[in-house]
Amino acid sequence: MSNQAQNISPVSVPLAAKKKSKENSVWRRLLKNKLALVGMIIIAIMVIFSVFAPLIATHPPNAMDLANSLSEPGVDGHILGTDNYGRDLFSRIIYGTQISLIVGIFAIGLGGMIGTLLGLVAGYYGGKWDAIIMRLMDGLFAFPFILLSIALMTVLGAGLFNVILAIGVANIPGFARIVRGQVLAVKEEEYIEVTRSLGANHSRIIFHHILPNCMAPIIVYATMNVAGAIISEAALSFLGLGVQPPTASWGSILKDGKDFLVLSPHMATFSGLAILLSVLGFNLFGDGLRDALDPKMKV
Amino acid sequence: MLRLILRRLVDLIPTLLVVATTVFIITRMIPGDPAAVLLGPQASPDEIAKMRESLGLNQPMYLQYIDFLGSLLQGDLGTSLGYHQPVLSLILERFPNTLLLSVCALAIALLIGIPAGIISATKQYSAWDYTVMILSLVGVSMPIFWLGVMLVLYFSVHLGWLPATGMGSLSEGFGSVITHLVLPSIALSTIPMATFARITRSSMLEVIRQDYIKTARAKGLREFFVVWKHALKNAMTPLLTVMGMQISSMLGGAVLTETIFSWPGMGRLVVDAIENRDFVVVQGTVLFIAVIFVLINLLVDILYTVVNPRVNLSNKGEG
Amino acid sequence: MSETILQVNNIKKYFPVKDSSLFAKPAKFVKAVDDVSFEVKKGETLGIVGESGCGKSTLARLIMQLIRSTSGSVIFNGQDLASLSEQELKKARKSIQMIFQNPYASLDPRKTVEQLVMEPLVIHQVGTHQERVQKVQELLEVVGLSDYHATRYPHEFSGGQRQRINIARALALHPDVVICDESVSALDVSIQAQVINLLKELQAKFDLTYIFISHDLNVVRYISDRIAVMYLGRVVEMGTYEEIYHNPQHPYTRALLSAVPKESPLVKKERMILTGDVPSPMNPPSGCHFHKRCPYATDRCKTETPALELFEGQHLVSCHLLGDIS
Amino acid sequence: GGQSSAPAQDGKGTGQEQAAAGEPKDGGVLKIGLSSTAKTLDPIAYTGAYESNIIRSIGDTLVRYSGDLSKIEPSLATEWKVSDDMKVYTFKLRDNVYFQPGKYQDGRKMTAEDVKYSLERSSKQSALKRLRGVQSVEVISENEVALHLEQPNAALLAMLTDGGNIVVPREEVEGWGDQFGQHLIGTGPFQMDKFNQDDSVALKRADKYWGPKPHLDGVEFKFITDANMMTNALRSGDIDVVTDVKGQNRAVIEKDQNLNLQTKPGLSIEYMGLNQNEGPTKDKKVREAIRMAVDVEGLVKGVFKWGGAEKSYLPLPKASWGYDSSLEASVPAFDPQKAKQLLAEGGYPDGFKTELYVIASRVPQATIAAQQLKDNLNIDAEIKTVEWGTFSDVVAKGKAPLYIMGWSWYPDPDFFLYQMFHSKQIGSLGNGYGYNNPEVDKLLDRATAETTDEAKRKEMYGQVMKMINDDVVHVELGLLDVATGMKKYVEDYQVRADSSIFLVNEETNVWLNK
Amino acid sequence: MSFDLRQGETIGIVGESGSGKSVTSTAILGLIPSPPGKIERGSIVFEGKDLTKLSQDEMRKIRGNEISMIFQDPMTSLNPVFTVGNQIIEVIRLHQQVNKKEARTRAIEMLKLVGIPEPEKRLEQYPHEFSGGMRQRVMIAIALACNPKLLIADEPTTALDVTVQAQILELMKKLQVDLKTSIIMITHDLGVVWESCQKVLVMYAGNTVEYANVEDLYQNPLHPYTWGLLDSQIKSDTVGKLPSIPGNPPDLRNEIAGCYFAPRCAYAQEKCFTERPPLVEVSLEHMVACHFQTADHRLKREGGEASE
Ligand SMILES: Nc1ncnc2c1ncn2[C@@H]1O[C@H](COP(=O)(O)OP(=O)(O)OP(=O)(O)O)[C@@H](O)[C@H]1O
Ligand SMILES: Nc1ncnc2c1ncn2[C@@H]1O[C@H](COP(=O)(O)OP(=O)(O)OP(=O)(O)O)[C@@H](O)[C@H]1O
Ligand SMILES: [Mg+2]
Ligand SMILES: [Mg+2]
Repeated sequence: MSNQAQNISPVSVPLAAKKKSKENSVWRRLLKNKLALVGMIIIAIMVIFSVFAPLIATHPPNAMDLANSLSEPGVDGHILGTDNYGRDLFSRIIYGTQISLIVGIFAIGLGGMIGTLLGLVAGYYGGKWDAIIMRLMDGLFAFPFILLSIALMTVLGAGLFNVILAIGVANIPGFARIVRGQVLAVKEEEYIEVTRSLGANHSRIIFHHILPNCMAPIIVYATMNVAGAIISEAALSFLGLGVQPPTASWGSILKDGKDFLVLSPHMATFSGLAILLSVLGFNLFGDGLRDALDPKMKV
Repeated sequence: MLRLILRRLVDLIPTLLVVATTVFIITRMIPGDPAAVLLGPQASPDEIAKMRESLGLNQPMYLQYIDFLGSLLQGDLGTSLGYHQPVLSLILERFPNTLLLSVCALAIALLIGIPAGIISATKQYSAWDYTVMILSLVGVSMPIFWLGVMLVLYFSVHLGWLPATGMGSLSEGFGSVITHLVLPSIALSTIPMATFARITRSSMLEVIRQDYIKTARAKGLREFFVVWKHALKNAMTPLLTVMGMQISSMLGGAVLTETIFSWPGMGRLVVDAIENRDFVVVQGTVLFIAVIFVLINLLVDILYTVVNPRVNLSNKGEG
Repeated sequence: MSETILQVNNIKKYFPVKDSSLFAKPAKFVKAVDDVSFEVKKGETLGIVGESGCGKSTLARLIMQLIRSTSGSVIFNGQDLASLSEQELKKARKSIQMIFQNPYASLDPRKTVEQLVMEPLVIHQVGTHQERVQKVQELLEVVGLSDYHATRYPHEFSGGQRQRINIARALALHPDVVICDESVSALDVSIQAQVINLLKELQAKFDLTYIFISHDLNVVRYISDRIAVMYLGRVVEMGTYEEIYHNPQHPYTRALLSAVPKESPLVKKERMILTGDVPSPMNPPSGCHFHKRCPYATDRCKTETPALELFEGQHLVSCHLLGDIS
Repeated sequence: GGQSSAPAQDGKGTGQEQAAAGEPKDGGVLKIGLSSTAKTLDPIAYTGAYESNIIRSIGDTLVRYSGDLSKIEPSLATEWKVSDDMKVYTFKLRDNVYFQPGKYQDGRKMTAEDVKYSLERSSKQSALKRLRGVQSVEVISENEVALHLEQPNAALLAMLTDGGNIVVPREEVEGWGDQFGQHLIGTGPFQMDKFNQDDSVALKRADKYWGPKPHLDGVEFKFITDANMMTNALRSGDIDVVTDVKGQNRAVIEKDQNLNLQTKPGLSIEYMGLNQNEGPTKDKKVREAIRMAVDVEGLVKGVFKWGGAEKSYLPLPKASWGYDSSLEASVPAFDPQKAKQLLAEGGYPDGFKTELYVIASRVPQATIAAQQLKDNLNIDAEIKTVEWGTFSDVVAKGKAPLYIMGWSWYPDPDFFLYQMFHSKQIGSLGNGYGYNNPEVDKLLDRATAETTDEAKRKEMYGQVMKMINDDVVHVELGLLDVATGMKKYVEDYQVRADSSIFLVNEETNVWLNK
Repeated sequence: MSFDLRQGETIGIVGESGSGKSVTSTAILGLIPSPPGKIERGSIVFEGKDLTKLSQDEMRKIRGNEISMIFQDPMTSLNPVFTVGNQIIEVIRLHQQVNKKEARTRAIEMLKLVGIPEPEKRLEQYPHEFSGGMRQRVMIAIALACNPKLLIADEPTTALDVTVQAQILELMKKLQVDLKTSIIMITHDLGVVWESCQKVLVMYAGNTVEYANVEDLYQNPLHPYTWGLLDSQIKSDTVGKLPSIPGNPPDLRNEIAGCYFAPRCAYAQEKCFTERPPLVEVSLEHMVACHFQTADHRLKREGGEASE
C-alpha cells in the first residue's frame, strides 16, 4: 500500500489526544446525564465524608456520654441525636461512610470480578466447563452465608478484609449466572466470528469483545447489590467476622438501632437513609455508566 | 427434554459430592465443639468428652467422613444432635412452610413488580417511571427487619388486623394460615419485587421496539394486549433467570424473615443448627438446598422453552 | 491469472442434528455443504450464487477454517489449511480475509472504527502503535472514509459506510484472497454500487482474489469471472459468466435468472416461478435435490444423483437432462 | 423503671391482686411467648430453659422450689428424709397421681417403679447430667423410693427440682423412642395437645391432675425469637404473656394501658472474666486495676437504660439463699486514679493491648467496658464479637484474655460457685479464666459434702466468695431482673426469680379475667 | 408528501434506506410512536375519512381490518413466542364476530391461499420453524385475513431470495386481482416497482422528490436523484464502472435549509442549498421537486443512459 502513501494526508490528530478523547466521551456522556450526575454527586459526597470524616464530624465518634444516650436529633448540638451509648450519631454516620463504602464497593467488586470471570468461561467454552462451573455455583449458592462466613473467619481471622471476602464470595454465583446468560447471547453475534476469522485467540475474543458487550447487565446487577453488601456487613459483624465495635459502620448502626426502633427510631432511620442514599447514588451512577458505555445511547 | 432432565440429575451427583465434602470440612473446621454447645455452659469437661464419644466425634476424621458419605448413599442424612430426630424429617417438616412463604412472597413480587416494570417501560421517563424506579431502589435498600417491625407495628399492633408472628395452623382454619402469611410475605417480597420491576422494565424497553410489536399494533390490537400478551411473553427470558435466582435464595431459607416473624422454616433451622453446631443438620440442609437449587435451575431452563419456543433445551448450556 | 491460489477439494460439512428425544440415534445431519470442489486462480473473482440456506456461508466458513470440515480439504498456496497448527493457521489467516454478510452485525458496537480496523494489526502484532495508527488512516482513505471517522462508533454509520469499515479491516493485512459473503446484499442500490465499485478498484490495485457470494445474480454477474451456482449444499452449475448467463443449462439456474425482476416496466417478462420453498437440508429430497421444484423432472431425477460434468469450455453442469431442455 | 413498683409484683403481691380481681373464672387458653424454639421436650434430651418451662406444665418432679425460691417444697413426693451419712434420700410418694393418657398407656396410676425408671434414666442417660452422683434408685415400697448417692451432696434436692427429673411412664418413652420429645407424657396439670415444630406447643388441661384443678382450658407456648416482635405480639394480642422482657420493650410494655410488667431480681449474673494464667491479667495488680477502672454502676445504667438490672457485687445472685450482703462492702469501689496507679505497679503504666470476647447480645456491656478501660487505663481491649459456638470454645480452652458472660442456675450457691471457681471446672466454660485455689476447692467440696444445713453451708460459701474477691477473678457487672409482660387480664401469674413458669400448683392457679 | 390511490391500484414508494418510507406508511396506520414522532400537519383521507382525526379506538377498528400492513422483515415481524395459527386467528377474531373454530377454519383457508402446504399442521408451529419466504406468506395471510381495502407492503421482499421474492410478488398480484385490494408497495428495488406498480413515488430524506406513472417515470425521469437511482441498478448488461450517487443521505436531525439532495447532486447550484424546492406538476400527473426541473425548464441528464 506504499503506493498510496503520497495521497494520504499526514495524521492530523496525535494519538494520545485521541485516546483521551474517547475516554473523555464516556466521561462527557456521564456528565450530560442528569441522573447519573446526581448519582456521582452522591458518591462524591460519600467519598468526601469518608476521607475528611475527622473534619466534618462534630464529635469524636467513640466518645460516650451514657447519661445522654438516645437523645433526639437536634438536642445538645447532636445534629442527628445520639446513639444508645450517647455517642453523636451524625459523627458516627460520617465515620461509618468509609467502612460501608469500602465494603460495598470492594465486596461487589470482588464477587463481580470472580463471578464475571467464571460466567465468561462457562458461557464461552460451554460444554464440560459450563457444566462444572455452573454446578459449582449451584453448590456455592446453596451454602448458607453465615456458615461460609464463619468458615472464612476461622481460616483467615477476623477483619475488614474478611468481611469483604465473605460478602464477595457470596456474590460470585449471582454474577456468574448473569454473565453466563449474557455471554451465550453475545458469543453468537457475527462480530465475534469476524474476530475469530482475523486470527484472534480466545482471550482476546473474551476480554476485548464479549466482556465489553456484557457490561450492561453486570453494571446494573452490581449497583443493585451494593445495598445488600452494606447491610450484610452488619450481619457479619455480629458473628465476629469483621468490623468490631466501637468502629462505626452504617450497617452496624442500623442493626443496633433495631433494638430501639419503637422508642428512638432515629438511629435506624438515619443509618437506613444513609444506605438508601448511597444505593440511590450507585444505581443512578450505574445506569448512567451503562448508558455512557453504550455508544448507541444518545444522551 | 427427558434427556436433559436425566443429565441434570446425573450432574447433581458430583455437585452433591463437592457440596457434601466442603460442608463436612467446613463444619469440622469452624471452632466450637458440638458437644460443648449442646451441653450448654454448665457442662463439665468429662461430660463433654462423654458426649463427644456418644456423638462419634472422637473418631478419626476420615472415618467420620466415610460414615457420612456411606449413610448419605443410603439416603440417610443422619440424626440431629439437638433434636434427636432424623434430619430429613426435620427438613421435610419445615420445607413446606418455607415453600409456602416463598411462593406467596414470589407471587406478590411478581404481581406487583412486573406490572410496575411494564408501566414504567411503557411510560418511559414519565413521573410513573421515575416513581417506580425510585421505589424499587428503596425496596432493595430496605432492611427486612426494619420493614418487618414497621409492618407489624402498623397492621398488628396499631390496627390489629393481622397476627404479628408465627404461622398459625391449619387446625384453626385456613384463614389462620393466610392471615399469618400476609406480613412475612410482604416483607420477603420487597427485594424480589424491586428486582423484578427493574428487570421487567429494561427487558420490556428492549422488546417494545421490536418489529412484531409493530405488527401487533398494525393488526388493530388494543395496546393492553400488545403489551401484556405480545410484549410480556417475549420479555420473560431475563426475568426467568432472575426469578430462578430469587426463588433459590428464598427457598434456601429466608433467614431474616423467618427469624423476625418466627416462621418455622428452613432458614431458621439451618441458622440455628450452625449456631448450635448441629453439624448433622447443617450438612443435611446444605445438601438439601443444593438439590433444590439444581432442580430450580432445571425448572427455569424448562420454563425457558415454554416462554420461548426458540430455545432448544438440549443445546442450552451444553453446546 | 493462471496460478491457482486456492483449491477446494470434495469438501463436506455435515452438522449433526441434536435430537431432543432420549432414544433417538444421533445419525441425523444437516448436509450444509455436500461434496463441493473448485479452484480459484490468482486475481480472479469466483462468484457463488444460490438461495438462502444452500450452504454458501458454510462454504465460506470452511475455507476460512472457522469450522472444521467433515471431509475434504482446502489447499491455499499449496498448504492444506486443516493440517496447520494453531500458530501456522494464524499466519495463513493473514492471507485470507472475509467480509461478512451483515454490515450491521459484523462490527463490534463498542469499538471505534479505529479500534476495529486496527484489530487485525494488533492481533498479528504488525508494527508499532504509531505505525498502526498511520496504517488505519491509510486504509480509511482507501475505502473512502475520512480520518475524523476513526473515533466514531459503528452505529453512527450508514450500512454502506459500515461495509467500507469491514472492507478496510479485511484489507489491513494485505490478504491475497478476500471472501465476500453477501457483502452488498444488505445495502441500498446506490450504496451497493459504491461498494462494488470500491471492491473492483481494490482488486485492480492490490491484485486481490475474490470469492464473491451473493444471491443477486446481476451483482454476481457484474463482478465475477466465473460463477458457481449452488443448490442445497451442492454446486449444480459452474462456468464463466457468459456461459452461465447466456447459456444456462441447469433448470435451477434458469429459474434463478428468470426470477430477477424486470428491468423496465415496458417489457413483459415471462417468469419461471418455482413452486415451493427450498427443501430442508436436514431432509433433502433423494436423487437430484432439485427434482421436487423442477418442472422438467423425470423419474430418474428422483432416484439418481447427477454428477457435475463438463458441458463445454469451463462450463460444468449437474443435471440428468443436460442438453435436453431447450 | 420497673423496680420502683416492685411491691405489687413479687409473689405475694399477686395474691392481693387476685383478691381485688374477684373470683377466679374458669376457661380460656393462655398464650405464652418463649424467646427460643423448643426442640425436644424429652426430659433427658432437652437443653434449654425454655423447654423446661413447657416440661414443668406437663410433668412434675419429686420436689420443687417455693415461689420465692426460699425453700424446697413437696410435689410428687410428700415428704423426704436424708440419711446421716447424707448418701441416702428417701421419698414418700403422693398416692393419687395419674399419668396423662397417651398412645401407649391410658392414664394409669404413677408408681414407685416409674420414679425409679425416670430418675435412673435421667442420671444415666441425660446428656446434661441433671441428676449427678445418683448411684441407684431403690423402690422401697409402693409409695416409697430411696436415692443412693455416690457421695454426699447437699445440692441434690435442688437438682431434683429440675424439669429434667420429672416422672414419666416407661411405655410412652419406649413406645415413642426418638419421638418422645414431641409426645411428652407426665403427671402435670396440662397434657400435650399439639407440637408444631419451631412454631408452638399447645397443651390442654389434664383431667386427672392430682393438684388443684387448673382454671385454664389450656396453654399455648409460642416461640418468638425476635424480642421486639415478641412485645409486638403481646401488644397485638397474639399472646398473653411474654417472658424475658428487655431493653426498650420494658418501657413499651409499661406504657401500654393493657399490659403489666412484672419484674424482680433474678438468678442471673453477668461478669467479666479475667484470665488468671495468661497475659497481663496474670498479675493480680493488673486485675485489681481493671476491676477498679470499670464503673459498673454507669455500665449497668448505660446498658439497661430502661431498667432491668442492678449492679452486682458478688458472683452469686441475690435471689440465692447463699447471698451475703455483708460482703458487698469488701468489693472496692470505682476508682480510676487508684486503678491507674495499680496498673503502673503491675508494670503497665501506659496500658496494653488485649482482647475482650463477647457474644452478640452482650456487645453493649463490652463496648462500654472497653471504652472505660481505654479512658481510665489506656488499655486497648479489642472487642471480639463471636457467636456462641466460638465463644464457648475459646473461653473454655482458657484462651480469652478477657470475656464477658453470664451465669444462671439453681438458687443453690453450689451451682454458681463450684461451677465457676472449682479447679475441676478448668476446661469448661464456667472456669474459663483458669482459676485454681486449693483452699477454695476444699471449701466448695465441703459445702456439699458435710451438711445439708443451709446456714452452715451459707457460711462456707461466704468464705469462698471472700477469697475469690481477694483473688480478683471477676469484675461483677449486672444482676439481671426477670421481667415478664402480660395482659392485664392474666391473673395469678407468678414471676419467679429462676424464670421458671408454674401455671398451676398449690401456690398458684393462673386464670383469665375476661 | 401527498399522493392518492384508487381501488385495486398499486403505488410504489421508492427511496433509500432512511428516506422515510416506513414512517410514511406507519403514519397512515397512525402507528408513529409518540413521543418521539408526531404528524406535524396534513391529512390522510381513507374512503372519505381523515385518519389523522380519528380517535385511537376508531383507528384500531380500521387497522388490520380495512387497512393492513406487511413489514419489511418477515424474520422479526412475527412474534416468536406465539404459534403462527395463534397470530392469524387473533386478527380474525379481533375484527370479525366469529368463534374460535370458525376463525381457525378461516386461518387455514388463508394459509392455503398464500400457498402454504399442510396448513392444519403449520398452524401449530412457531415462526422459527418457518423459512423466510413462508414467514412472509404468513404475514401476508395475516394482512389479508380481514379482506382489507388497502394493503401497505413495506419492503415485503427485501429480506427474501430472488426466487422466493418472485413467488411473493406473483402471489400479491394474484390476491390483488381476487380481492380488489389497493396496495402501497414500499421498496428500494426499482425492479419490484416495474414488476407490480402503476404509480411510483420517489422519496429522498423524508420528502417526495418525484411522483409519476411507472412508464412515465421510467421513460422520462426528472429528478437527479431518480436518475442516480435508476443508474445504480445493476442490470443484466451493465459493464464498466457503476454509476453511483456519491456521498451519503443527510442526517435529518440537523436543520437543512435547501434541497436535501443538493450535497450529492451533480447539478446543484447555489439556490439548491438555500431554498427548498416545492413539488410541482411539470407534466400531466408527473410531479417533481427540483428547482431546475419545471414545466418550462429541464436539466440535461449527463452520463447514465438517456431514456428519451
Ligand atoms: N452451526 C450450524 N449447525 C447446524 N446447522 C447449520 C449450522 N450452520 C449452518 N447450518 C445449516 O446449514 C445450511 C446452510 O447454511 P448457510 O448459512 O451456509 O446458508 P447460506 O447459503 O449462507 O444462506 P444465507 O443466504 O441465508 O446466508 C442451513 O440449512 C443452515 O441451517
Ligand atoms: N421512532 C423513531 N424515532 C426517531 N427517528 C425515527 C424513528 N423512526 C424512524 N425515524 C427516522 O425517520 C427517518 C425515516 O425512517 P424510515 O424507517 O421511514 O426509513 P425507510 O425509508 O423505511 O428506510 P428502510 O429502507 O431502512 O426501511 C430515518 O431517518 C429514521 O432514522
Ligand atoms: Mg449466508
Ligand atoms: Mg423501512
